[in-house]
Amino acid sequence: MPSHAQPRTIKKILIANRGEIALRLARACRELGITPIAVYSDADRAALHVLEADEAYRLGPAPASESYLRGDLLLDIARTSGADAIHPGYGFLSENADFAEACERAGIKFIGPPASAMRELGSKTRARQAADRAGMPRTPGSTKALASLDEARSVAAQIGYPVMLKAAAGGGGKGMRAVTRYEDLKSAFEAAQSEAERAFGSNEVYLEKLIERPRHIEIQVLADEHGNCLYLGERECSVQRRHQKVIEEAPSAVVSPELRQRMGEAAVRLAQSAGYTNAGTIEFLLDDAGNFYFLEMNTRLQVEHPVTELVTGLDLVHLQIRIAQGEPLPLRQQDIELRGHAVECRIYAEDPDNGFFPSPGKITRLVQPGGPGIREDCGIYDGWVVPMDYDPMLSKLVAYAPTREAAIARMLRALDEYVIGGIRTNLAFFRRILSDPDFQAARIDTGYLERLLLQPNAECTGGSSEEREHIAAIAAAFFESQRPAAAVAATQPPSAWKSAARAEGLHS
Amino acid sequence: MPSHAQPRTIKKILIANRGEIALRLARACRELGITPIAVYSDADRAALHVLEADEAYRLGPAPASESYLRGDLLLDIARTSGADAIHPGYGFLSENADFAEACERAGIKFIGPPASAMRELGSKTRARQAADRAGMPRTPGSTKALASLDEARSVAAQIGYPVMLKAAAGGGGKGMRAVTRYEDLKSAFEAAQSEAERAFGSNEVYLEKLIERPRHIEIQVLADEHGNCLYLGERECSVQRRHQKVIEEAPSAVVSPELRQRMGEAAVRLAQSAGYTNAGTIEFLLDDAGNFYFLEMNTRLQVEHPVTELVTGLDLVHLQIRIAQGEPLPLRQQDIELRGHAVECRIYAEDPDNGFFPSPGKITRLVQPGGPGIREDCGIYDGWVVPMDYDPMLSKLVAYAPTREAAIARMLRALDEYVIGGIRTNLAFFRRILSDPDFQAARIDTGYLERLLLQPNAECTGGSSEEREHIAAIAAAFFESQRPAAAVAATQPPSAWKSAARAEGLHS
Amino acid sequence: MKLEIEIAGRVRVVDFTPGETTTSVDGLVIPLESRLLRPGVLSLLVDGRAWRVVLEEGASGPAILVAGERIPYSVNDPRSLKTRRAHAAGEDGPRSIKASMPGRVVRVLVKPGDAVEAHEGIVVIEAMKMQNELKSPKQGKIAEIRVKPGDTVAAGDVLAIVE
Amino acid sequence: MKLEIEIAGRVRVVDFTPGETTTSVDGLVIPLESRLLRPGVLSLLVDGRAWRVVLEEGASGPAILVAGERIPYSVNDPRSLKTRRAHAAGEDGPRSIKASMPGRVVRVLVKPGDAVEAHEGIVVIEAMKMQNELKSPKQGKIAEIRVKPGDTVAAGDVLAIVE
Repeated sequence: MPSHAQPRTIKKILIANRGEIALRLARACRELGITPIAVYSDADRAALHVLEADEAYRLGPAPASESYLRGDLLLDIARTSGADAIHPGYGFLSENADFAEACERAGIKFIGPPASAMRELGSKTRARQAADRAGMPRTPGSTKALASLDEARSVAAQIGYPVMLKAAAGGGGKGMRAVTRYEDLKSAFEAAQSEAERAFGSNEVYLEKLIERPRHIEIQVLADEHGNCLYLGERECSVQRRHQKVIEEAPSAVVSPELRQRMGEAAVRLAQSAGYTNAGTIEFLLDDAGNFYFLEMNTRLQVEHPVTELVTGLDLVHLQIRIAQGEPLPLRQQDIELRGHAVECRIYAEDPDNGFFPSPGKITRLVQPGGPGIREDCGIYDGWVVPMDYDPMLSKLVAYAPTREAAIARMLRALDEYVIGGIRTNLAFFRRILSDPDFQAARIDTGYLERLLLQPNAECTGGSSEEREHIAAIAAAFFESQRPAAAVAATQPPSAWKSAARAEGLHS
Repeated sequence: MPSHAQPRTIKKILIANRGEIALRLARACRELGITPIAVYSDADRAALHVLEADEAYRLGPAPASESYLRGDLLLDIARTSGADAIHPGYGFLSENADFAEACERAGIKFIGPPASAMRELGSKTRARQAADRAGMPRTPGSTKALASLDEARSVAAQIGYPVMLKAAAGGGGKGMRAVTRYEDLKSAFEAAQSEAERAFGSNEVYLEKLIERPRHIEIQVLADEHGNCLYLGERECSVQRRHQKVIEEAPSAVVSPELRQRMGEAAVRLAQSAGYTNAGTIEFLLDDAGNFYFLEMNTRLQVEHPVTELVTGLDLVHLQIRIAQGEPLPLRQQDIELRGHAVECRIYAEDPDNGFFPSPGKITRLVQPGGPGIREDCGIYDGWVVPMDYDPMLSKLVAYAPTREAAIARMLRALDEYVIGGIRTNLAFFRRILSDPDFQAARIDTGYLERLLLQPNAECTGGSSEEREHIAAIAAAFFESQRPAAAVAATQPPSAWKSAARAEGLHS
Repeated sequence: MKLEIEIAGRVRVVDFTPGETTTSVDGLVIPLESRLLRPGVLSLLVDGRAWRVVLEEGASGPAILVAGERIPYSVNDPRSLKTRRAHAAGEDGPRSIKASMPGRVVRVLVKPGDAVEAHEGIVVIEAMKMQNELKSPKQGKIAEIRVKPGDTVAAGDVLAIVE
Repeated sequence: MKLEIEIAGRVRVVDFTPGETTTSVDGLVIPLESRLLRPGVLSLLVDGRAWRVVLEEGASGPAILVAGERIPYSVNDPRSLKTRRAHAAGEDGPRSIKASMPGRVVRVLVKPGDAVEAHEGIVVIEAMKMQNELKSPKQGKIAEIRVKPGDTVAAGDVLAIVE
């Protein structure tokens, strides 16, 4: 890509995102002497990414379609505020090739791959064709949208059941259907098509062999505009619920240096074949025989990039910005060394005791962990009202230690310190996973978490359940005795006490 | 030391300290599945190290002499609570050989070196003799207490002025006097003796050649009870005020791999010659010709150990506990690799605008930094009343990045995020140092900071001074307009407004 | 002051007097040191063990956060306990359908007067890109619908009444 | 509402009305968006630039923490400004010696009735292992000593009066 490679100096970056990633990007800008510009919807005026920004501009009403997805407004703000570049973060417009193109047309550097590479690798079917050209193993199956049910049947017969139907434009588990036998294919094909149409505006689906109990392993790549491309080792993201990653780690407990090199070199080949630049991730499935299969490419920074940063000692966002400035990568492949182990938990506003239902609302208490080996990329603060309009991710808590065992112990320690009051979160759910012997032994695959959720919830928090209830009873008595009405009641005749207790304590 | 090397399992550790280090030690315990036991004086009942403890016991009244220095009470609590070991942290009883001995007599493992090694290396004069035996360079001068002024004069004549008088039992800059000419030696000798007597109960002083503009470079060592001893690279602690470290970093910008190896091997020889075990630090002066001179040994964990942890990827407290359990070191010297750069700022409750006077009191606001590469070992929280009875250190803020330049930029970013309200702190002072071109170019020595303080304070915070005052004026108007009295006043006749303004705002 | 604290269906009688160095739970005396750190955040030293507990008050009643667990409780008035229980157990009266979390109403599936089955969907609420169907707690007739699509609701808001 | 804010010896007239989208400083109109995050913590967007400011109130008067700097201010009543300044400049009346920080009194160096020089030490306070000698602001006579060794004092407490 020599045409892209003119050095340019970036002085101001508009961050076209919100929450923890917007703050993380702003921090990187400030560390590089670049002015970060924040944008916000009406629901986010008091969000942490706005409070920590240098400049901040309103986009529009709360719905993402009227704010964070409004490429036109973002470009207007970039122009009027004098931004040289836009960083899209993840989600929202980060994989929108039209937006990337509009940025370049406006003379504003889009910090990510060129639109052409995004189009080439963003469609799952086109990416499968690219994988074939790059000589990268992929799951058996079609590399084009299925034209008809008959074609689906013939591909399935060829590769053998069980198979997986997937939306070509897919993501987040939508438009996906596992099919174990011929008889179920028709209804699954139709359901997947209509779900894909609804979710992505395209009913293209394709079919691939279903890998049993696979691990999700992904390779981080970084490519500059001078033809250099590196792989930064793998991340294991097998702990998923409904195809959404819950815990990520680096390195994977089962990837050998030799396998890492093979997967890494395949990933680099794919990226280079499509003229890819900047940060990207190639996702693979790994079966229990150690075979890996290309799954898809994410043409942006990933949520879970911190675990790679901790084990490589690098800062991916710094490098993204330097690449976008036209600089050559300051490292060679042999400089990349993995040291230690990192685990990330995605802290969500959701209620694991109530079907993981989202729990927006006001954060009334916040005690955050710290100390050795703990990194938190966080988008919340005490008093912040988590809006109901966006993704429920509050924070990414990351633990780093010399070994996987120590990193898990450290994360459990940090989770014990963490208190989020006012809304429900999945903090206790992480304690459960991290205490599970299968997780601790790295006996995980993409179905692991759903299986764990079918088991009864064993003890995994500090002290016994009985002991905690005992303490809770004493604490409750303390707080109730502090209530003005109760305090009065204690010195009043019984009837008054009775009504005070009713008024104050009897929520049923 | 084969007699020490029986493996023992530690299940409960009494942490004989307070504040950030007590919390840091408790975190390590919890990560290793060990129960940490906290102790507290009456001033510390609500201190963070107590809130985060598993068990907590009262020691006594606020003064350290009646609480944290009461070895007898600590041993009582250790016995009744069933502790197998005591970790002394730094300060207080950490370098008290009698206490270490009392622990061992009580069958409670003291996590530190044996009392004999502590005695051998804790006295500065005896340590100088040990350095000679270990073939380690030291500053020219006496290796025994000076018996008389005449002896002082003769040693000074021999090594040449300028010279430094130091207390043999010294620490923290007490009992130290620089002498540049014969005529001043008498009064300096007497002053140093009487100051040493007052501070340490011993008037022993010795004399050494004063090294001009030295850097303070120290080597971290770790020794197990099986005769293995490693050096973990150096820390540079040249940024000092009144002989107290203010900023520490690892590695030093001026220590080459070859020099590191020479200093490290000398440090290991000294530790081994005294039968040293566990973590320790050998302090050196480094002159501008690259010669290093043994200064003293700290026979305990240091305040600044986190910078070494970040560049080596190790956890020193975990390793201390494993050594105390009789385990052999799990690493060899060739496994120790330094990666990246770490900088630590010691956040103090003190007022740089008022002679660095201590500023205890209630913390009314607290916004702590986070995100990539930031570690905070902290002993405070929003609402905590910092007691007036102890050391003013609130927190250690550490930034890690691939290069020194990036680590400094990251620290500046974190300092910008940090807000501590209610008490004065040295946060802004760090911004000044880290923005100084000499610091950024690593042109530092132990006199650097005192020289910087003589210069006028240039701009180093966000925006211009004028701009910040402008914003402060608007903010002040906002807050004043919110005051109930002022709000009323605004709608009242002038005379009422006048008196309201007097009552509310006119502090002069 | 004696208080009956009900947790997980079990009532404990706690005798707690602010400032005292002991408490008793179901008659058992326990050494206690309590320190309120700020409103709703309490440090307890119970028999040497240290606990930090947080009070949470919400639409679904008060709860204590302790050691990573959220433990809802209620304070019982001993004299009215039995009657309350008897009352709560009855399925006869009108029952309200409450929002289990804040969100936006996206669909109302019934109208006043409709006959509904137990567990039949009544209102669909959306928050953070997920939809939740709130169901009727019993068989009966919709007496009232209090929301319409587009409304924002808080946790605990009554959405409809079934009788 | 017009307020005169004095910062670093310079008075600025700020016209601030809560809820308005502009403010004016010394007559210059500026676009403004203000949001109080919690008591004493304010987010300001002034002409696109984002600032988080914190109000601090203490014995030595209010101050604003902004961008890592602590900026003390006072609110002036325009009509009394000149008189106040004239008064403050006067050295004639009795002057109090106040504790500059919390601490414990370790020594009192004078007694009532003693004649003292300007800058002569009056009381020694200790905090966090450091001692601070508080000095007389002027030449005069000790009218009153309000503390004794061992007393705990807060910042701003009057320790002695010199007249």
